[in-house]
Amino acid sequence: MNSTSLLVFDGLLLVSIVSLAWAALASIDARRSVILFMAFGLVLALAWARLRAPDVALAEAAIGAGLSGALLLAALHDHDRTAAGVGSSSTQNQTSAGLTTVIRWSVTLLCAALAVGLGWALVHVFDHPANDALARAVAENLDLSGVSNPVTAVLLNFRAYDTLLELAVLLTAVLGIFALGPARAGYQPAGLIFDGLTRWLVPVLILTAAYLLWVGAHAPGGAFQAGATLAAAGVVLRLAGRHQIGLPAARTLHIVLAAGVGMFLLVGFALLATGRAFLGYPPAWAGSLILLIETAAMLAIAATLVSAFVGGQPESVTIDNEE
Amino acid sequence: MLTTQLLYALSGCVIVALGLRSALLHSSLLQRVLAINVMGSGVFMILLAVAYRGAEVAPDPVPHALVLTGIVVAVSATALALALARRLAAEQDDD
Amino acid sequence: MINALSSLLILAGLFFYIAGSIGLLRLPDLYSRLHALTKADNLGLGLLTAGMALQMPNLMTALKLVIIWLAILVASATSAHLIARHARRRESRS
Amino acid sequence: MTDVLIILVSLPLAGALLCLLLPRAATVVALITAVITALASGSLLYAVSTQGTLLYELGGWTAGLGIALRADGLSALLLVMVALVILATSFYASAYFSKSAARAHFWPLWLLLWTALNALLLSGDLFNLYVTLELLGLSAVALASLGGKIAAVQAALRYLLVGLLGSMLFLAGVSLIYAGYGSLDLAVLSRTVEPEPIAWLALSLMTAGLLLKTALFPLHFWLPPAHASAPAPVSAALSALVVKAAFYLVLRLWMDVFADVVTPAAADLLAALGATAVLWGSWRALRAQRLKVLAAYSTVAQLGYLFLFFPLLQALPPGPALDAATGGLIMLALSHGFAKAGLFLAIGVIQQRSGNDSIAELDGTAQRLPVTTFAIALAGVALIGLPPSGAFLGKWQLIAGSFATGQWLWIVVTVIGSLLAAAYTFRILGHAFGSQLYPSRAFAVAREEWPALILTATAAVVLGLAGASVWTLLEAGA
Repeated sequence: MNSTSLLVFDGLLLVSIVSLAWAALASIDARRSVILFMAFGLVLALAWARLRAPDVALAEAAIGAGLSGALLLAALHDHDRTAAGVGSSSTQNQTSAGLTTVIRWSVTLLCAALAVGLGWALVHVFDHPANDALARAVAENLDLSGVSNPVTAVLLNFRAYDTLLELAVLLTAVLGIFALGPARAGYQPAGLIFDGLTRWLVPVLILTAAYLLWVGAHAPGGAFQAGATLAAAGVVLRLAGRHQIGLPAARTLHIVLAAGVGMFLLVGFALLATGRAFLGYPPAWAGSLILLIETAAMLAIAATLVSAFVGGQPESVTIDNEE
Repeated sequence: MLTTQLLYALSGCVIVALGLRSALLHSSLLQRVLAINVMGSGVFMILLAVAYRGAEVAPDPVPHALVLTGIVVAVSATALALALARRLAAEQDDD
Repeated sequence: MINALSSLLILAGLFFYIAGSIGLLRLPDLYSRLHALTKADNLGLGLLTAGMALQMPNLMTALKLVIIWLAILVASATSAHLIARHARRRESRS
Repeated sequence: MTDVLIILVSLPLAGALLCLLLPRAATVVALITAVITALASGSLLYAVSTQGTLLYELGGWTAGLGIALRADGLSALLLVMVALVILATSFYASAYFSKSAARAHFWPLWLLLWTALNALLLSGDLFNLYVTLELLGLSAVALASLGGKIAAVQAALRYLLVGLLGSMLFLAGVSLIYAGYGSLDLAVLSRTVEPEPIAWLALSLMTAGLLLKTALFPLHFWLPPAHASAPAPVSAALSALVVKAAFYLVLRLWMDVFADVVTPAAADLLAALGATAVLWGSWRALRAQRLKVLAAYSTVAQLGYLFLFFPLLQALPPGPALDAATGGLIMLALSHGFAKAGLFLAIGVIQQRSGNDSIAELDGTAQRLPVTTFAIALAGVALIGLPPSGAFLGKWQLIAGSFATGQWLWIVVTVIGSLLAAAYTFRILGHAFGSQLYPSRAFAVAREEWPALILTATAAVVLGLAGASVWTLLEAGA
């Protein structure tokens, strides 16, 4: 692939990405912008693969396009049923037409100036060779990290603290959703053909999730991509009209939701007790500890994303506090 | 190699500007949630362009981990925003 | 020889993609557009996958491509069915 | 013993999980976690005062590769303030939520908010700060929407969107820094950052994002509705702690990491915005009809004071004058934290006892709720900056610093701001001491009223008298 044809490919890809982004944001009809946004996510996954980031491409396709799209489409589903709809949340202030065009132009100019500034600063940065200090440090310490895939090593070992807080962010989001009220009404049971697809697709998705989790140690994959695939299986079951979708009852659902952060803390405290640094896995045990944490994280991520799609506690289940 | 890295970084800047413009201008909630997600994708493109070291050389894994974390954080924020919107729509229906 | 065959297959696949897209733009009602899209794109994808499979380093990766094609085949057939059923129901109701 | 640094983050997180798994015992578990974490913060403060800045490398990796937690005098003091405010507010919340169904939802989110605050104050890594900012934003929004009414949900939604926009701008700045300098660790960056276009642009992006989260004057529109409609303990945490954590980040970036990138003009711009915030916030507080709206606008004003310090810190050469001014800034931040939290808790008591918090219907409150009215008065003392309070020492240093650097405008603004603060405080007290025709008997609910009293007393008296220790701690931690 000589460089010119590669350049043409990049040009086409980037033009389609930017135009998809523009179309998604500029279209008035909510349904159109959501569909265009999902297309934008998928083409973006292609761009990440082009930039030699397969882990990120998997996550972008599964979470960025797939699950975000499912959440947005579910929001549209409510939008059609409720009169108020997801339309304008802030009150329409009756500024005169002249003023809105002035605001519109000044914001556009501001953003254009930001783009030019960012571009100019980045051109300035790319003049001198890239600073590889961190990349070299990761490469040198890779064999100590217990996994051979550098991205998983950074996520689960060198910067494991980031991933711990990120799982806490997921937990906060789902607790916020539960606090907001009961779940959405379920979908009506699936017809013959969709039921056939579900009966075949869901086991394959679960198998793929397990494979992604296992392969994450030495090839692109890992807890996030596996969790998203498992969540996709839950979403398909939910769309097929099965209300319980394999989500356990309230108490065990909370345990699964808290599993990711919980396992991280257990390992961290255990290592602290044995005098090592928090999340400083002993090199001999690192691989298995990472797999243990990733399994719990996968389950937590899948349960969180499906609960977000369901929109609350599954109906048959409510928190049993005695009020 | 430099042109690929620069090409992706510059289009990342354009996407960030697009997202910011739409987030500031549009008042409908769905468009603002999409705008913030698009802006995030723009920043991720800049990060991955910075990590790119050419077709043969392995890229820098640290920005990849950052972008992975960013994607998961973005989807959890989107989920909470849509849940709030649903509750708001339900409340406005009752009265 | 392999390269010639796979580029031929890929070009044929592209042709069907373009046909499907033109069908989407030109055909009048939902059902015929659905028909054109599902058929043309799936065939196009089959040819594309076959062309790509020839380029793959080993049999396993080629098989993975074929699995991807089968999954998309089933998924697009089901979604086409669902869209058509939904449209049919809405027509009978209105 | 630097393990205390990670204990301060992982303990509230573990407490949040326990509260989630044991909904019926959530209150007891949360209070126990609160006490232990407060003790841990105290021991951290002691450790910093004896050993100076503490460093904890997570996972045992060197700071560049892994993430480092850092605690110097500034973050240790703010950590202790956060711990004490949350401890007192937790006792109040245990009474406030005892009857409502939201109890099982409140405690896990409350401890997650605390985790985010501690993680942000201790983190020494730029991308980790982005993740803590998101955790802080999401938990604050989830808590603010617990109010359940339309106003609460709508305000929480706008707060979330503004917060996400702020975090995205911050992330853009972080990516520029990584592109330019190839590192994310604050210590490494403070050595390698030079005044060049990439640094200016990254700093302005990050600052824009953080100013959105600190609600500095032009970007404060989301704060009053969000803080006024949230439940009382939540608005106490939002006003006293959450906006202050974002301010701490601006201070850390401007004065520590990007110290030589910051230009006097930029510092003056921040101070100008701060000055307008002081005047505009105090004026709107004076005209507010509801107590909570008054307290929310007072937060906008008080944060304005903190930004007035920037040109002073930038202009003063390193030496006793600079340390005095930094100490004044911290003292003002601490005293506002305690006073505002206490004020919101007192307002919560009034709202629960009399059904609403409109200022016009406050007559007789002094007779019915003497302890709460006394707490509001003490909070007023700290907000105005009268002598025994920590705010007095802070404003004194602000005025002294302005004299030293010859920047007169800030003195005028401080004086007018204090007068306006006095006006809106006495407006509340005037109504509260209005005599009611049939004075009902005074009744005191210890668990609800004492937390507010202790917090405002700390701000108004303890901080003022024990002020010197703050300065010694800052030098020790520097």
